Amino acid sequence: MFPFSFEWIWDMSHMVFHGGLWYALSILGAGMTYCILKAAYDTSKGGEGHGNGEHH
Amino acid sequence: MEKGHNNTTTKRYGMVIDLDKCTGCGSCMVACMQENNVPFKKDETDKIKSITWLRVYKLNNGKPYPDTEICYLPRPCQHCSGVGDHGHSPCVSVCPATATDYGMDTGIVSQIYTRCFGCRYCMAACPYHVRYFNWWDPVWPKGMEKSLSPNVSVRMRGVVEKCSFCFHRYQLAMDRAFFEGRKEIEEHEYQTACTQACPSKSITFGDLNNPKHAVYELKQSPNAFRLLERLHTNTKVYYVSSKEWVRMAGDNYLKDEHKEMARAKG
Amino acid sequence: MSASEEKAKEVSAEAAGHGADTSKEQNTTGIVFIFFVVGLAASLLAGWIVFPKVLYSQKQQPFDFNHQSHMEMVDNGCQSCHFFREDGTFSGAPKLAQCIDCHEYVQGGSEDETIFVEQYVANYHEVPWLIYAKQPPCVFFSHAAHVNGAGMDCGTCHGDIGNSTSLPVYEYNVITSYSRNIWGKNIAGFKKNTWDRMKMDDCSECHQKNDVKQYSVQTEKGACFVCHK
Amino acid sequence: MDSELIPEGVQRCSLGKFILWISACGLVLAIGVYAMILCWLKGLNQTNMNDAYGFALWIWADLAIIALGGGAFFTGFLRYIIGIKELKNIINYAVLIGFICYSSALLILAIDIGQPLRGWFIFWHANVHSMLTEVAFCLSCYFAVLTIEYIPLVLENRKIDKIPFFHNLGHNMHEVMAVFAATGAFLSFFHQGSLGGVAGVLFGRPFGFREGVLIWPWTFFLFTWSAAACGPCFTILITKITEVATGKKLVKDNVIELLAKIAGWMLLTYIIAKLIDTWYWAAHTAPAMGFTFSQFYTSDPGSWYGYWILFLEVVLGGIVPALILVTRFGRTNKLALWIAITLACVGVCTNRWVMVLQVLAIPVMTFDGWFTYFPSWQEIATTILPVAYGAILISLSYRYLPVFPQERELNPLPGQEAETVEEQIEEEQEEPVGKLSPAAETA
Repeated sequence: MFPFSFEWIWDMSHMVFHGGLWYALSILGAGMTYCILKAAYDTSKGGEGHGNGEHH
Repeated sequence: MEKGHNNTTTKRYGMVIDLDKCTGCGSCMVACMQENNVPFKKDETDKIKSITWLRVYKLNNGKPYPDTEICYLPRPCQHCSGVGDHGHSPCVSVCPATATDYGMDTGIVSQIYTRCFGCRYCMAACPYHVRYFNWWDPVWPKGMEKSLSPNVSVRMRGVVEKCSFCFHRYQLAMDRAFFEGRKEIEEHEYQTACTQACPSKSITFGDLNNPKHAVYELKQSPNAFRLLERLHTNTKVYYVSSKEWVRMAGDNYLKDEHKEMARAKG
Repeated sequence: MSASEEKAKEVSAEAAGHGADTSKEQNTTGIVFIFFVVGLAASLLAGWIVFPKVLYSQKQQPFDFNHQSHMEMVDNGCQSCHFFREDGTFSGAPKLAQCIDCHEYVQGGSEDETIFVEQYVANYHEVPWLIYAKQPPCVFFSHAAHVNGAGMDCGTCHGDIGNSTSLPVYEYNVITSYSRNIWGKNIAGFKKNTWDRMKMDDCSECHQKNDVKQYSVQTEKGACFVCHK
Repeated sequence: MDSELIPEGVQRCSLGKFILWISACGLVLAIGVYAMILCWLKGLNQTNMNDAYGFALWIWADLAIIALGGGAFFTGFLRYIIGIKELKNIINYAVLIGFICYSSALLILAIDIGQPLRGWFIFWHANVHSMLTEVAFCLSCYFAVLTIEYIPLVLENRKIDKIPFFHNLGHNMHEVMAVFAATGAFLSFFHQGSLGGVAGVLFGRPFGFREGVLIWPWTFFLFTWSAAACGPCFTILITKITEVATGKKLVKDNVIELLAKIAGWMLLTYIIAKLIDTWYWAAHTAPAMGFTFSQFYTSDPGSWYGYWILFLEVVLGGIVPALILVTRFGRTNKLALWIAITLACVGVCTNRWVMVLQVLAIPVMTFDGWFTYFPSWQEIATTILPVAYGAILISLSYRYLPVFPQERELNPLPGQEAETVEEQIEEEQEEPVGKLSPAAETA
């Protein structure tokens, strides 16, 4: 799973497989981090009101 | 894998089993279990759940008396090397945790019990049923645990195990070789337990690539065949039989092929 | 919204009006910072000191042993006592039969020797030494391959134990019961010297460096059956 | 008592009745959990698996529910990537069903392995060439995606939504949902495929083995395709069952019909591909290994395997539902739709059965016999466990969360009808904003 594990080799299959995996994981991680931080920011701004129609 | 071939010539350990000589006595099975700390249950009647690294099959030609013929076929792990000897055996590539491996230096398919987590995918992959699952924790009769071999690790419940061609014997033989200042071992220094136990000497073990080893000649016999060659498993266990029906039993053939092959193999 | 909540809101609005908002914010930042520092310190303490204490238990060797003084008296270095058998296997820690040659009676004045002679030699009991370098049962380690085959020094893996005057404390993992020398003294797994750790990665590191049996189809490194049994 | 938690403007059964129903499901669940604990504590000897039959009933269940759960990724793909707006009315439910299927599948995998404590080896010591590794990684990642897709729905519970942070969080997650859904579709493609690859790569098993491109056998693509085709059918089926159970119409017909139409065409194209695959395999792949097609189905005198299973999978479970679903009549006629979606689900489940269990039953060595297998009660109980768990999660979600955006409109409360109509008009204008619709975001 990580480059320092015994099974890791820098070959095509590892790069493709783990490339895809870490790509997906980082999107999920970054997306959720963004959502949580933005929600905290919005909340601290007291912005509860825009749920019912302010956005879009 | 070109990288690896640096300090030794590549060996391909394998067997040639002469089925004409095999009497089906089962000594090889016993020796194998003894040598490799293979666990057993109190009740071994349910064979489909018992572990037999080396299993002797009983084949018959399907003809009624008096034409009935019987043949016993010992089946250890076939140590498939796959197409082009690249080590792509049916089981090795499917293991999700790299618990089974193919060593290019010996041609032996390894199984690391402490790495295996028991998904049994390799068992599904193996057409020879050489892989066994430990459904129970091993229970040794009182006092027997003291007679277990320290050279083979004991397996716990929930992992897969199989024949290793008594690989620990290779390790021990190499130990002696290094101690005596050699880098290579002789044919007689590394022999599997089943080979040595066979009273009729029907099993021969050695390096299939080495012309000095007996198996090199034996495997080239016109009567030699391997199990399921058509699946391109490229096994390292050869069988020899003078009987055509036995040689035909090693593989599946379509009806018209059967006659043709029978002629060729007859 | 309840009355009290409304009131709270009013109060805070008032406070904001008086410019107290910034000070309050600084206050919170301070608390958060202190909380963070305390938490970090506690975590580090737990990870570096408490965790190893819980994970590893200690055992006493039967009695102490002075490698240095023995080394001075033997001709053949480590292999004088830790020798190879004729079949190439390694004998490991010496058995009583070897020690008896010199220690049938008390030689020096050390207390440990007295224990040895009186409790073990006299009754012909093998000494139940605790082996620091003992690998798990799934591991096959060939001393012959390393010492005779590759010409390595004992110290490469075992450190300078030959010059030690007493035995270190034997620690073992309470879950696996493996000796701590396998994982290494450093709880985070860092190592400075080749003899600090005896994990699979350490074997593999050296094998890769020296291109030893890199025959695995799966990993293109050492095949499993080089070191496993 | 729990009326505070129930979404506004909808009718739910009494709490007592609800608790009774949950308890009934809970009982089945408890038996399953007991069996599961037995397997963990005593080992897999609790099952009737053996050395010939290494994959048990629950592995079939695992593959089947993942295929059926495919509705989540495919509906998500259609909704967020292709941008079919109508599907927002069913996407919540599709996600919920997917969530249940995938969490169950992961649980089953955790029970299935011989050394559960070493389960993490599959990630840590991953062998990237193994299809099972791909399955494990994609399954876990996609489960994370489904959780992310399910969370906003939970946050829309009336009580939770009142907390500003959660309200904002739910809102923000909707905003970027398309990114999550795209990642999910990417992951799903691979793990549905790799599940197909599990049997397809076994070159020692002529019944399962398929040729293919690069490292992927044909079954890789067929599994993804069939999951995309039959997953939505399962979503419709569960929606229909929920409608019967609640006695309410929950999703408008045009939504169902649209999804059914897409599923129908997917199924039709899939079944054509499947027929080609079967023909090629029967005519070339298997004979090259010395096997005749008939041998796989008829050579065992004692077994119940026969041509019927192929007929059930391909004709009854494939061609028939595909033909029904691609016709307008089939989609609009209630009975025909019911039959079609049920058959499609049966078809895909049969396919998964064949690809894991029949593969193991068929002898490969000439002197081997067919292997038979009947699961133990522990296996059956753990296999049923996900059904009970699913029923409970669906019931809870339906009761407390606004799962069906059209429910209010389709089931106006008595006495509020006039009001609702007005609201409805308002809502229609506000449609992309509608608070009840979590799918309302980046239009």
